[in-house]
Amino acid sequence: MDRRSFLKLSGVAASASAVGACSRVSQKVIPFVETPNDGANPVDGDWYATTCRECNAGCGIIVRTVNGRVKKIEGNAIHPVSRGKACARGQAAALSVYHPERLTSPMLKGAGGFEAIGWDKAVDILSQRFTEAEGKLFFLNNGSNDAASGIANEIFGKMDGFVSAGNQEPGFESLVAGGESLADFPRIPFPDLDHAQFAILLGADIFESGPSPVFWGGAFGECRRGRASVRGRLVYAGSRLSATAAVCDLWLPVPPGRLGALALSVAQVVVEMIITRKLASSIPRNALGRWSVALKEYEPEKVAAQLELAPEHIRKLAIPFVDESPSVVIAGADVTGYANGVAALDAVEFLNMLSYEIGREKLRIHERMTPEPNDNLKRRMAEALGVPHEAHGFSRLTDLVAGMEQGNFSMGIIHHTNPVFDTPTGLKFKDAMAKVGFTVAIANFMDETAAEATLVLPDHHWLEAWSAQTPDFVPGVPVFNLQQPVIQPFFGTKSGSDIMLAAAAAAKLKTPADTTEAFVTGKIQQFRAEMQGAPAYLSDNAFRRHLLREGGWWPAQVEAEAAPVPSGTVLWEYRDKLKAPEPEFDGAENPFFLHPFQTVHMGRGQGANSGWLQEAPDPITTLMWQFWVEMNPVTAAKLGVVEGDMVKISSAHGSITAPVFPYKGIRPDVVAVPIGYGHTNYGKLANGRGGNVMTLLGAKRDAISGALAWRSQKVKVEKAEGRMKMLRNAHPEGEYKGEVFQL
Amino acid sequence: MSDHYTVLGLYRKVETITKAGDPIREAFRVKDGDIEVLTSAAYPDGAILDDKELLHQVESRQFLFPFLMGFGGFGAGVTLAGGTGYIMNLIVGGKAPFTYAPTGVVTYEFTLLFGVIGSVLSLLYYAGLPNWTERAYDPEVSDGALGLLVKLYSTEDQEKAAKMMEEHGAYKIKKGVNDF
Amino acid sequence: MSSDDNVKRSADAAVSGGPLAGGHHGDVLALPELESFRDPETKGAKAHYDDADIYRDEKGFNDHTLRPMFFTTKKYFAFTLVLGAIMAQGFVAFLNQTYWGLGMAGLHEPVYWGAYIATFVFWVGLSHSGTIVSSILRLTGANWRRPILRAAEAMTAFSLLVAALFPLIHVGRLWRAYYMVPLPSQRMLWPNFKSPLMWDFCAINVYLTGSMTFLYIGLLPDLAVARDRAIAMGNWRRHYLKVLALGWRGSHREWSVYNKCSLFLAVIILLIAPSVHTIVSWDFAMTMTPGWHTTIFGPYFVVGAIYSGVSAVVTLMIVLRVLFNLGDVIRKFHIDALGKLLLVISIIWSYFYFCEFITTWYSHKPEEWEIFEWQAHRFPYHLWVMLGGSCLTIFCLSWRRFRACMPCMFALTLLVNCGMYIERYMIVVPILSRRDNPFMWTDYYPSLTELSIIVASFAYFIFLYAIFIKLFPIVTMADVKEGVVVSGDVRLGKHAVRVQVKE
Amino acid sequence: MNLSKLSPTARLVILFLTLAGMGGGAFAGIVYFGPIWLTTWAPAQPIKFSHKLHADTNKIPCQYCHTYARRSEISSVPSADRCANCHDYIKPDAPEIVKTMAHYNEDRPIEWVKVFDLPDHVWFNHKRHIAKDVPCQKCHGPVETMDVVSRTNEFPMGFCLACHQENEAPTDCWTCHT
Amino acid sequence: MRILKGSIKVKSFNYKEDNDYSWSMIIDLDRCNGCGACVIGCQAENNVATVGEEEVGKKRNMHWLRIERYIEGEYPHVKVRFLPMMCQHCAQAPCESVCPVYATYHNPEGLNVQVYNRCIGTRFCGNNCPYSVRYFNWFDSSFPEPVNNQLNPDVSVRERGVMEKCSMCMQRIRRGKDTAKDEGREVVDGDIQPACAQTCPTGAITFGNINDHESKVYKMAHSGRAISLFEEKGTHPAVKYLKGGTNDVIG
Repeated sequence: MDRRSFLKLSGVAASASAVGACSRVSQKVIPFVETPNDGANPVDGDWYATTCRECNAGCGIIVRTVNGRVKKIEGNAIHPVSRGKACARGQAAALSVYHPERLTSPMLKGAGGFEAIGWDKAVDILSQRFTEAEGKLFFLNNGSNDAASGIANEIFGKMDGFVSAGNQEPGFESLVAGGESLADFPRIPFPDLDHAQFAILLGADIFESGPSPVFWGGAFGECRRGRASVRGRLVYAGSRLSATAAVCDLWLPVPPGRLGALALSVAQVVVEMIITRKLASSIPRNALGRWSVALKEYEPEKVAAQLELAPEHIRKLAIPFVDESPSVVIAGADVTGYANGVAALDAVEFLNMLSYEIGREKLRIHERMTPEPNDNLKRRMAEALGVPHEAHGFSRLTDLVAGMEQGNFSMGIIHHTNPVFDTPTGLKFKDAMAKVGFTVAIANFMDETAAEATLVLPDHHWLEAWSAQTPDFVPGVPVFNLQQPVIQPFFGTKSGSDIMLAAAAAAKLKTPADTTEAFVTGKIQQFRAEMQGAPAYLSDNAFRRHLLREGGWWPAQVEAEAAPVPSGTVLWEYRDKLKAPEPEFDGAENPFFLHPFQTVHMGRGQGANSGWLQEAPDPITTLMWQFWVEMNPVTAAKLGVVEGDMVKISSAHGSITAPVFPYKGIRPDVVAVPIGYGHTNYGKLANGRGGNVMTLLGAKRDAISGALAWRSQKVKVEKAEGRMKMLRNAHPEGEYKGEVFQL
Repeated sequence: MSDHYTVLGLYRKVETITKAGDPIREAFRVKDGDIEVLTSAAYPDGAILDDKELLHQVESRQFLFPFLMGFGGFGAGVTLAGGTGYIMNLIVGGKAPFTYAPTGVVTYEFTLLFGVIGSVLSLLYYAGLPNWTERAYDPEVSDGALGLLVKLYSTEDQEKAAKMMEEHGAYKIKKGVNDF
Repeated sequence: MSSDDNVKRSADAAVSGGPLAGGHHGDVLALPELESFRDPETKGAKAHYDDADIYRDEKGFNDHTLRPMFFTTKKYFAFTLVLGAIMAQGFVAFLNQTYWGLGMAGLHEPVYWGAYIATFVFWVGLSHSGTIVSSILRLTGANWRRPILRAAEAMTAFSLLVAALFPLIHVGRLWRAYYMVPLPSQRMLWPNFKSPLMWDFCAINVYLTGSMTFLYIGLLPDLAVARDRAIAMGNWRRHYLKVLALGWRGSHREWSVYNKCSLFLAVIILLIAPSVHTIVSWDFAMTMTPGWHTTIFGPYFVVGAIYSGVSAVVTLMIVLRVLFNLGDVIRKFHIDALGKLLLVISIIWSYFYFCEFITTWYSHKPEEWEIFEWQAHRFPYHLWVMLGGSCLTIFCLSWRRFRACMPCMFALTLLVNCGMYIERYMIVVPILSRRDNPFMWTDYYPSLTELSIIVASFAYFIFLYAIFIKLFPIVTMADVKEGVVVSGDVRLGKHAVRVQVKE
Repeated sequence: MNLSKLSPTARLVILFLTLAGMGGGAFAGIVYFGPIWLTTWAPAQPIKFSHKLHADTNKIPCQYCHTYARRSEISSVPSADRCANCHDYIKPDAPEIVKTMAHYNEDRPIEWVKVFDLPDHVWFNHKRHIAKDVPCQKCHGPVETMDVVSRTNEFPMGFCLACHQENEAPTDCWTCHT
Repeated sequence: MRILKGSIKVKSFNYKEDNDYSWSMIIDLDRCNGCGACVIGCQAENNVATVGEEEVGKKRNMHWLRIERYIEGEYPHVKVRFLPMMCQHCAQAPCESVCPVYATYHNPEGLNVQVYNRCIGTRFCGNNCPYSVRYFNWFDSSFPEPVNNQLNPDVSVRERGVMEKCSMCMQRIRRGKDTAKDEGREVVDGDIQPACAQTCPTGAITFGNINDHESKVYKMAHSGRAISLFEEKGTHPAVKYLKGGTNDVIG
């Protein structure tokens, strides 16, 4: 009798009636059929450890359930990513389980639109299609390595024509690709912000769109005030003063696409300082000489003009970089979002290595510094649960779309991702999807992609489902996240991966397991020997329960995993790469740079149907339930618009209209538009709320990695008809009067 | 109690009624409280009948009503505003249960409220109101007639008094029993 | 007596006689040709003491003053029907608001108090004229007070009745509002007397009781008159008039005790009324909200209340004069006297406003100055009506011919009250919308529900008044009669001077 | 006072005043005593379970079945498997027990009707009261004498407060109201 | 008679010294990054209603905890500040004295408690709160089926017409004390965490017993960086803020 059995309860009637209602309506009290195990407190509730799947960061969470209902989501204190914390989006999942618009029954598209079919029929259709496809199918997920993609891979992976792809958050791919020559296993760099004293954030909106806002939040807290006498200081350079930039001590509004030059310019000063002050003895002196020569053209005086900064500014960045060691540089979307992104990342990494050499003892260097063997545990875990990371980039997606166009696929499975909505119009995913004969969408909600699919399978919410996941974006450690159902499925859904397994079995394909749960259990057994730190005497089942209790497996001591950095020989390799190419832009004739950005609440648009997230004020604009376009008040004045006036933003690919939000923290030549709005088919709360910025984008890609260069679009902005009331939380005048608090 | 008899004489002019009052008082040895003038407007004390002294006694005691009630109101106010904190075992996190300003304000209001009630009570008590019984009265009083009302203890006196009033210029006489 | 001959107009007067027709003042007065007492309005055609002339025929006077009570035109019914309709829509709005929640009003954080409270303060303010003016005038024995007392007192009572509704309309849980009443219950919870709202609750209740009592006691002799008239006419009003008149006969004892009681009440009311509006002001001043938290608020509110109250009395008098043909009872002379009173009060009020403004302006305390700027920026026209109104008042009322011009006075006093309403609004709303925390600054617009209810409250007031006029005598008959009884003219050299002979 | 001597008006006034006084008294009484007039309510339960038989005749302690009372805020109505524990052996053929076992075997929870109820804005903790040795009967009445449980006490706020004051238990509002 | 019985024991004590617990919250402004996780955490824990777009437009959102955002300076020298603002649980709370029905009062543990079922909705407390952190239920909060399944059973759902505000998660405090009592000990530092403090990714919010001189909050409150908002108003909040550092690293 495992823990699921007592989720069978329907509980003492949930308290939802109004205060003061003490009527004599006969209320029912419905006890369990089976007594839960001793020690359970039916009112205090039970806490289950699982993994948050709202984004791919893989935060360990614990979920409070009372009487079989999800009540509250909190961070798992022992988890290396979340460190006991949770972000807004993760916590809002408690509501989305009970979203009234959840899909409840499988639907097949017929002539007159979707019609509900039974589960048996769905499995029949699916298995028939599996047989017919003969491997000519694709599996597209949101870019995470989880059980579903693992199952798909194990079923179809060996067949010819099978393509597995991930629709990842933009920007990650470049981060991964940046400096790939250095390490065999590409992954997101995680500079050790926790222990840094000085940090330069190059367009890194780590609290909004970083790999894990929660992890970065913790790191920032530690950096800022984690130590008794040191206050970590941060500088942000980028074209918009984002929420991340807001907590930094200085914001340098650098023109779009020039952050690489800034990094190199800082590096130039740092190298000169190392030479003159005779620092970093581990770096070979001749290397320093070469760098000095190579960086000559990036002297602050020479690049100051194109960076629109004073040379002193750059010096003032570089000097504390050396003086207040340890220091780190973090690159983010404003670096990777341009076609020269990966080149710029090289410069960033170069700076980080210099920093490590200067403050050698004090800093835990980030993972990518460590050349890892191919059989690294983390990589193997990731592969066991899906596709290797490089398959999840935009390049793979582009190839997939090309394949779809050419009719390479007779079937496609789209698992919990919404590419019709959140890939650029330039990619033409929707058109390509129409060319695939049979598409299956496994989803919780009817979204834009599911609406285009032939068969829609309502999946469990991730709080109701079994899965496992390995997060790509964890510093230094392999993590095996377990995801278990914390409640009985609330609606009549079935696990998408279970259905895949059942259909595959019916199609006489080789299946890795009968159920997802069994699949996950199998994976645990596969890696058990390597999972250090768990009690060895446990039986297999007890070990599994132990992992379930903890939320997964990761090395007990994260610190111990930090590997030593390679010495100057690796740095030496950088001598030829220190170049910051000019950025190229799509629609270069247009006057404004388009700056799409993620907000803390919307994600890529998944959050748009959550009342909590829609109503939570955006940190910068404090807008609620609303879409907006940010521009500098100077720009707004030039266009003759004030707050709330509609403007039309257009590029060669499309146009959107949005109300203006004049914001002082943005460059006058930039208009910033949040991602995740403008749904057309995502339920009552999300539909018609603004425009989708993705419709403005072509599929401009990074020169080196092929990642989506999602900020390299220039647009026209013109005044449009109409006004809109801005639903701000802050008062438009009061927000400038913060001095009353004498902070 | 034995029955009494009343005579109500109506006069048109104040001079006439002034002249009629005193002879009747003397003739029947009417006590101060047994003779009344009914008017539609307030005449100064003693303007028509010389009952100043009696009324003065009444009026000098009349103030006691609002005064004593005011005291009662003071007590009620203090009890309510000041005492509640002590009477009710409310936990207010270390705040004083008694405070001066609110007690003062509420007490002031209650004192005055009770004073108002006292004033009204004094009116009712001393004027013998409300009295909804049928009493010696004529509606013409409200249209300006002046009424002289005497309380007598025998029918003979009643007859005599009626006659006297008529002699003194009353244009209308009303006789009644037990309706003073 | 010989006086009957001396005064020519008495020929048609003495039908039933009475004290007023009698020689009482006729004896003293034999001076028909007094030039100096000429009424300005009649340009010497009529002698001033002619007010007694009307009252000489007391029955006629009664008929005349009771006429609005007993005779009703179709227009009146139509008018009340219109009022009823306005009230009904307000009531529907109120029910709607109670059913759905206070969100129906335009309130929001942090403007928790809006038009309802402004209207509440306005009505409480309006209530101050009646009783204060009437008790001051009673105590000082000002003779011109007599005919207007009732109307003013009734105004007090009714505006308070209307005002008392607003806290109930305004609270979130009307059905739990009885928690404010100190009822002993098993919960062992009593109200918090430390709250200014509790003081306000006490004060308003005390004042309502007091002013209702004052109104009623003042009404008592007149009720007897009306009762007699109703019985004579067989009118249905006799039923309640009998009860309410308490069997009043007008015996000297009753009169004597009654006068004393009126005196007590006048004194007590004079103590209550300023305290009430002071306490209403403390609802604001006792908070720590900048702009509210000032010492001046107590007297400022009291004076403001009297200001708006007196001007409302003037408005009302003019309306009564015109609508009910009471021009010979409520005369220009009275309006003139009230105008002078209003002039004095408007000067005091302006002075208080100046004091409030100058201290803020001079100290330039940022959070308070912010409010002034906001008022000037957001409500410029309101400010003009409010301040311009009071300047205009001072200017116009100093001008005798203006005071004699009824339409002018009507317009001016209406303007004054508009200004005073705006003043209350300006105290409640802009200050709350610019609270200490600038993040929460907002603007506030009353919603349709609020407007409906507020309009209905005005209709309700007028309705109460209209009903009152039909149920009770609107002119203070007993007082007027007393005035005639106790006054007379004394020859002083070449002139006759009107004197009061009351003790 | 002779009533007949009074005028009809006076009699009407007196009648009115008397009625008003009675109404006011009734209102005050209601406010004071709260909802005490609603007592003894014994709803029919889906299973005819007799507390008298179990708790009195067979002397089964309350917490044998109401297991959560000592360790949680709620006392809990026992789950069907707890009935099955004994009734697998004791009188398995009695009709009510057959019904109960049917629930158990078919995985259908029994929908008991709540007899004692607190409004949602009141937070009550059984555990604390059991820890202080407050007998169940103090609030729930002599349940062990009842075949059908009836509500012997309403729980107005005064009911709780009286006991709390007597025993110097906390009377802070937030002890019970969140 | 019960009333009189109650009158015998009147406790009047200074909770600052006499009570075991005096709850306090310290918010490090240097750490706050405005991410809003606390806002959602609070909403999930305390059954805070979402009011919808239309009501938000009227500024009637109910978040007990809001993050105020202030902008200083002109481009390019712009500085954005975040200030998490919730009920400050003032020791001298202006809201308490003005409530006519004792719906809000000070409890012995230094918290400012709102008793929803006592509130009649005069909104005077909201007017007198300089921080503007009291929220009024303009309408009945809507938790339609099946969203109501998420409601926390420990916290009552507020009716229309009552004020509500941050309670410092008193249900968690109560539970923490309850557990400590079961284990026969005092509450120790870290036992109790309100939802916002629990979830704050940067660790900006710390909660604890300031009467315990070993607690984190005590030390932080005496660190020299601690300030109270609107200190000049003399409200003595239990929530204290740690001032941010200087911004003049680079000119």
